[in-house]
Amino acid sequence: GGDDLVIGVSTSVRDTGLLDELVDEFKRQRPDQAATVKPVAAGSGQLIELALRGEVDILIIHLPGAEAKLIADGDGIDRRELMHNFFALVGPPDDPARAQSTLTMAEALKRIAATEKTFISRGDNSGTHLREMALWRQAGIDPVGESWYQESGAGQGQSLLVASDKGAYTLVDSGTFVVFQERLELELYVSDEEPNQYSIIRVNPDKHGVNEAAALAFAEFLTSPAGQRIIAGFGLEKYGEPLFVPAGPGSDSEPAATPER
Amino acid sequence: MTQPKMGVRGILVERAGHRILFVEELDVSPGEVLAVVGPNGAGKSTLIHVLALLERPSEGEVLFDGRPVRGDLLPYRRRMAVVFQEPLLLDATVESNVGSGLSLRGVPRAERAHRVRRWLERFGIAALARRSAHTLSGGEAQRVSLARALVLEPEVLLLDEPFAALDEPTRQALIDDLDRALAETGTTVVFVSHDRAEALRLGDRVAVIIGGRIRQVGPPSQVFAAPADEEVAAFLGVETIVPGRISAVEEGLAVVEVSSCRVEAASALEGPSAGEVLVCLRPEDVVLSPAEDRPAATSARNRLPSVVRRVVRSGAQVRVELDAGFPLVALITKQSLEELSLEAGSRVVASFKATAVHLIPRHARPQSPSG
Amino acid sequence: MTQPKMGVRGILVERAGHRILFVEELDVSPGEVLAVVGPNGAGKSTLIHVLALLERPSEGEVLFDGRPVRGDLLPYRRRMAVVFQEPLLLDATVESNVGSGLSLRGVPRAERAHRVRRWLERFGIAALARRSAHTLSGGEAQRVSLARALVLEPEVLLLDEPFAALDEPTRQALIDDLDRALAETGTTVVFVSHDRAEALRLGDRVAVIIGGRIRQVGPPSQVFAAPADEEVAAFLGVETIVPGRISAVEEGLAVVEVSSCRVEAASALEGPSAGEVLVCLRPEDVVLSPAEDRPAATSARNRLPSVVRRVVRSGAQVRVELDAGFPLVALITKQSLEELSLEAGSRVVASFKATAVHLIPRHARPQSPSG
Amino acid sequence: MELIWDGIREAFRLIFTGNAEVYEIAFLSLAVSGAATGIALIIGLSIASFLAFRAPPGRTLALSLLNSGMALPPVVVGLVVAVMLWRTGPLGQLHLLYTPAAIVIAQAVIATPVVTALSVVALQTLHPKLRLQVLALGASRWQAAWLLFREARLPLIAAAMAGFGAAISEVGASMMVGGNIKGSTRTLTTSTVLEVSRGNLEAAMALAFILLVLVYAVMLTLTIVQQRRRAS
Amino acid sequence: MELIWDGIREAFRLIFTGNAEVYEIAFLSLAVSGAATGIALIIGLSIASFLAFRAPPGRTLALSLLNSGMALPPVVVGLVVAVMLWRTGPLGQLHLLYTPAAIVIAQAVIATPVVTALSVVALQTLHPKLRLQVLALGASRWQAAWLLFREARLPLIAAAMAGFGAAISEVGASMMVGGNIKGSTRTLTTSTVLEVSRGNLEAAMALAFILLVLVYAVMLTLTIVQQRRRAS
Ligand SMILES: Nc1ncnc2c1ncn2[C@@H]1O[C@H](COP(=O)(O)OP(=O)(O)OP(=O)(O)O)[C@@H](O)[C@H]1O
Ligand SMILES: Nc1ncnc2c1ncn2[C@@H]1O[C@H](COP(=O)(O)OP(=O)(O)OP(=O)(O)O)[C@@H](O)[C@H]1O
Ligand SMILES: [Mg+2]
Ligand SMILES: [Mg+2]
Repeated sequence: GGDDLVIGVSTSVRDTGLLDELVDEFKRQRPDQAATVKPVAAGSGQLIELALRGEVDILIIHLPGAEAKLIADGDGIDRRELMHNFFALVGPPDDPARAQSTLTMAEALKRIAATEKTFISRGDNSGTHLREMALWRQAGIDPVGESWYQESGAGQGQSLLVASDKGAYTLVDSGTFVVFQERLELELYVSDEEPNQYSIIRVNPDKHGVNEAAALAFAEFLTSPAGQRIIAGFGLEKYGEPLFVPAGPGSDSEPAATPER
Repeated sequence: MTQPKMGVRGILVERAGHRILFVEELDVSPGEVLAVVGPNGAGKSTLIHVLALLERPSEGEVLFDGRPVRGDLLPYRRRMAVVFQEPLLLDATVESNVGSGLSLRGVPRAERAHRVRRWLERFGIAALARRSAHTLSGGEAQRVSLARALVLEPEVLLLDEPFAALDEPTRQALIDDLDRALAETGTTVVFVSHDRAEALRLGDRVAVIIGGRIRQVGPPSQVFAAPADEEVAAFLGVETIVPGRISAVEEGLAVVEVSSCRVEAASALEGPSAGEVLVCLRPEDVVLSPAEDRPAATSARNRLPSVVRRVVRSGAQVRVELDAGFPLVALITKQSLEELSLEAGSRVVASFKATAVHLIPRHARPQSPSG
Repeated sequence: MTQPKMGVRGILVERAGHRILFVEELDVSPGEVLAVVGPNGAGKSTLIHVLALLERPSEGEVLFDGRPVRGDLLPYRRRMAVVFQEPLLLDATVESNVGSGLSLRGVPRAERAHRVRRWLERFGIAALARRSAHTLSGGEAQRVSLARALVLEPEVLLLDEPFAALDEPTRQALIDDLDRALAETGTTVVFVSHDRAEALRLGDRVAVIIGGRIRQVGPPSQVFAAPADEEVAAFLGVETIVPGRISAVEEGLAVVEVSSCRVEAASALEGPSAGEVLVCLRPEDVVLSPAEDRPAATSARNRLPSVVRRVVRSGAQVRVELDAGFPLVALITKQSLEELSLEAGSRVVASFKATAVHLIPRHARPQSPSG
Repeated sequence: MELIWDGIREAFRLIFTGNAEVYEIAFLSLAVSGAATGIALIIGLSIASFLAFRAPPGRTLALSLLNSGMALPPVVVGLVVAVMLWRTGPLGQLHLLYTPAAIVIAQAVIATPVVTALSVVALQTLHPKLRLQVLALGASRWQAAWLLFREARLPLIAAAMAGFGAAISEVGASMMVGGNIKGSTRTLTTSTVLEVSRGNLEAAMALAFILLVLVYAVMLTLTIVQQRRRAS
Repeated sequence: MELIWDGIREAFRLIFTGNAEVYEIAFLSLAVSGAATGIALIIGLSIASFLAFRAPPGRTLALSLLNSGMALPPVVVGLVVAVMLWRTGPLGQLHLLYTPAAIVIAQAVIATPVVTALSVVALQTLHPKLRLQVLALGASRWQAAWLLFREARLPLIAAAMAGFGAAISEVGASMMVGGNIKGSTRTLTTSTVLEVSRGNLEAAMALAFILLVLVYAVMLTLTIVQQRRRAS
């Protein structure tokens, strides 16, 4: 494989700015790697494609189903959980579907469907989109094709802007919502019960010509207390709350904890 | 005199800080053909542009039918037609080029086709009708450009060297044709030409522009016979222009001393009747006869024994350069050349009438043009 | 004869399926000046393009110094200079336009500046040196175009109507100048002109192109005196061309019946010595005298009583259209006009020498050109 | 590499199976970019005529601004147009955001400087006296413009093609002001981007191929019109 | 609306506080797009000379392809170039992906059809006999090309500006083949997009403004060169 370390990163991680901080710190710690680190942000589906072709060395991704398949097929190895936040249902301030008073996501979605209030779906096979589909299934509704169900096919932030402009509901990860909140006329009504889990997967060096050593080093760094501490603190200063919850304790040299499922 | 069809008053055109045209006053009567002549860069094309209302002079105004041109220029422009020095044809067929002015005026298709055809035939380019204008030869393009203007049958026709690229038989035929057509239709014409013969042939009056100013305007014979100043004389091809001094004026004839010779001139000289002058003589006014000839009873008052310096064929004629005490040029026919069997060194007598001599006061200043 | 400097063999140029030039053979000797004349659209410019190696004919080849031109054309092109019919100047100053050919040849700056200046002065445009070429008047542009070619001092000079836009004094001066300069440097020249006088003045030989073919090549006097066919004759301005019939040949003189008249001709007629012919007569060869004049002892064998139909001034000369039983044109001077006091209806005697009459067999076919 | 071939194969499948959604998207792309180019041409030719023929003072300045306009990143145009069209923005009352009309506006903003800047040059390369000749023939102001446009059709059609190319190939602005909403504002480029981010690279290739085939049909037509009778 | 003013204010702050990262990004943008335009000019002028002067058979076809090339979506170009440069791609051994060189290649692919198509037209609008005149003056093939380029400098510089505009304003390809890697392949447009997706619209505006100021400096220079001595 090449000497570069190509890191495939989900766009939401890049968009928040967390990626830059992590990479900067990694470069500081490993000056030998500094010149070769190439973090590349892309849609989750695109990341999986790249991994399958051995075009990236390591992934930071939140796409549970595809992650499992990647590992099952032997293209990915060494999955480690990195951090998480939550999905949330957001909608217009007057809450025409009265989602506020529901307890679960599925229930809220049922109300939206019942009242036929506009719902913006990202429709891009991203983690958020996949989770949204799962929630619709839970609610027992197939919204695709309904006039109130619109697929924006855009990034997370863009979808929020669309929803805000149209006075629509949408599903969003809590981190992105925090970042965009002040531009939006949207309020958070229901939080998802399941976390939005980001994990690290290395591409299998036995199957693809990848930069194993560097990828391992980066994975180690991310799960190290130093890496975890950055995650824990990220966003505090700017938004008053952290955007992600690190998977590990974020202190000392303990290995990252395996989260309860 | 009827009211002038077109005119200019106090026109000044400047380019890059240079005055390239300055005309106090110039009028063209209805139906008149004004020939504009002058050396290269004199401002002739500029004058045409000003008259065509295509160039706004920095000072002065253009008159049309006696009134200053103001407001929308389109109605005026539609009463004129212009042939530019370069034939700027549109990237279309010959036919649609020639018809373009008509279709801009909304002339119906059928009439347009008819008129276009007539003028194409008149210019001998009917066979080129469907050809793309950009494939034409130089002369063919100029014919199209001419036809495009004439098909409009305008009140005023402005022509800038319209015949320069035409072959000689065509040019002659066209000039004949045009002369007749213009007289019939009463079109007012201003045309620029380098060809003095053309100007003489077509022009009712001739205007001489030199250095951006009109130096002289008048009937061709007058302008050619009595150039207003040295530059005009030189330009008009008065090839013998020698300095002299008026020594006496007898019976309306001035006696001028030129080098060692005496020349009698009937030229009406304004200003001081004695002093330094330029003696102008047109080569075709000089007649040559054998040196031994007895003086015949002719009206030629000046008879100067001369030596032939050089014989040059010039078209159908022969130019003989003589030394008559001063340089003198004569234009004679081939027959005369044969009969006199002239060659360099031959001795001849050069004679010319006193009326053929034109005197210009020395250091003459350009005059204001007289309309 | 020395080896020709340039020549063409079996040249065929086609455009859009039309044969626009077809020349079997044409040679130009070193130092010779070949004048090419012909009506508009005849193919003159095309011939220049072919000679300049700018247009590859679909058939035939161009010879340079006796050998066919093959391979890289650049070395050949660098030994020639071309003046196009339109002055295509580069968007730069006059100076750098005139110097462009030299700088392409890598002539050092100092020498270039010197030569450019000399030629600018020669063409009277030194004052325009720093002007942008696109602001020039028509004649100024043509001077620049000429200077740009002549500054190269080439072996072969190809000129396509180089003087059309020049004013007459300049043109005369330039032709004089050029004539001398070309003779001195031994430059081989092919030049196209509409002006018959120019062709006569400058050309060592004249080639007449009509309809894409060279109809006649020869010394000017021969070509003008004995046009090869009717079209050549008409183009060259032999204005009287009337059909006749040879009735007898006596003592080397052909007696031709034209309408009701008899005309004697000394023209050497090839082919059948009797039959239908065209009688050609140049207007300047016709002498007019008063009708009552007794026949003088002149060499004019033909004396035809005629009636004046029309009198037309044509430049410094006068064209008199006569009816002599058939239409006849005479060119006379202003003096003669005055002396004879001619006007429409006057009776005169038109006389011309038998040697001035040229006979062309009727329905003559174009001949192959003879180099 | 085989990705590209797979994409082309997929494109043919989509075209020939009559995939309604693809047809709809393709039609929207052409309609929107065509409209934007039309607007750009109207504005561009007016400004260009003024700048080229009137040669007003400050023309070079105006031209340099127009030329800079050719480098406007679509995403910036999208952002600015979105700001205008936001509900709280100055044009919010029109409720145009996330409609095809918004994309037309944004693409027109992108195409106009391209069309204008190239048209100015197109008209400037005409023989300077040709305008006088046309006026001398008796053309009114509009007739003169029309005749001169016809004379300059070669570079003017090139300008139009460049404008159309810029409009139909951009994605940032369409995304921003259109929102890539399925069945409404999804164009070939935005759905290509979507397919890329979904990881459906063959599908992305297929859409791109369909785009290029459509574009080629348009450009071929225009090129033939442009080059007609320029043969000799 | 105030977003735009805030953006401009932010731009001035970034410029005058000497934000090293911004300077670096701006420099990279100019360098990369300049290089891409240079490559496009070399290729474009060669092809254009051939098509315009030789008028080979099939010229209209070639031109229509070039014109279609003006409508290549950057993201598609990015995808294709990326496929070529992938580790497993035909040019993988060069290790160019996610380097500035890759962006140069992708932008050159974008700019070349623009420059070429417009240059063909630029050369076609020259007086057809001018080429003969130049050859008649004794110009070699290269000298002739140079002189004719100079004559056509007005539309050729416009072609170069359009190519540069297309290159520097595109984002899809830079993103795809450059990866928008901080300190390495981040350009003004990719970071603008990044700021937009981060919701930092003022910052995005500021970067866009800086881009436009730089572009304006380049375009003004080129426009002045282009329009010089065209005054009269
Ligand atoms: N921009 C300019 N700067 C300086 N002089 C200029 C400019 N444009 C034109 N001129 C000059 O104006 C003069 C008049 O030009 P014009 O075309 O009227 O001459 P002309 O009499 O028609 O000459 P020609 O017989 O050569 O056609 C010329 O000497 C020309 O060089
Ligand atoms: N594409 C074409 N299709 C048909 N005929 C053409 C084409 N291009 C040129 N011709 C014709 O070729 C002929 C020769 O042109 P050329 O320019 O050589 O004439 P010329 O003798 O120089 O005429 P002029 O005295 O008018 O300059 C012209 O009649 C012209 O119309
Ligand atoms: Mg002029
Ligand atoms: Mg010609």
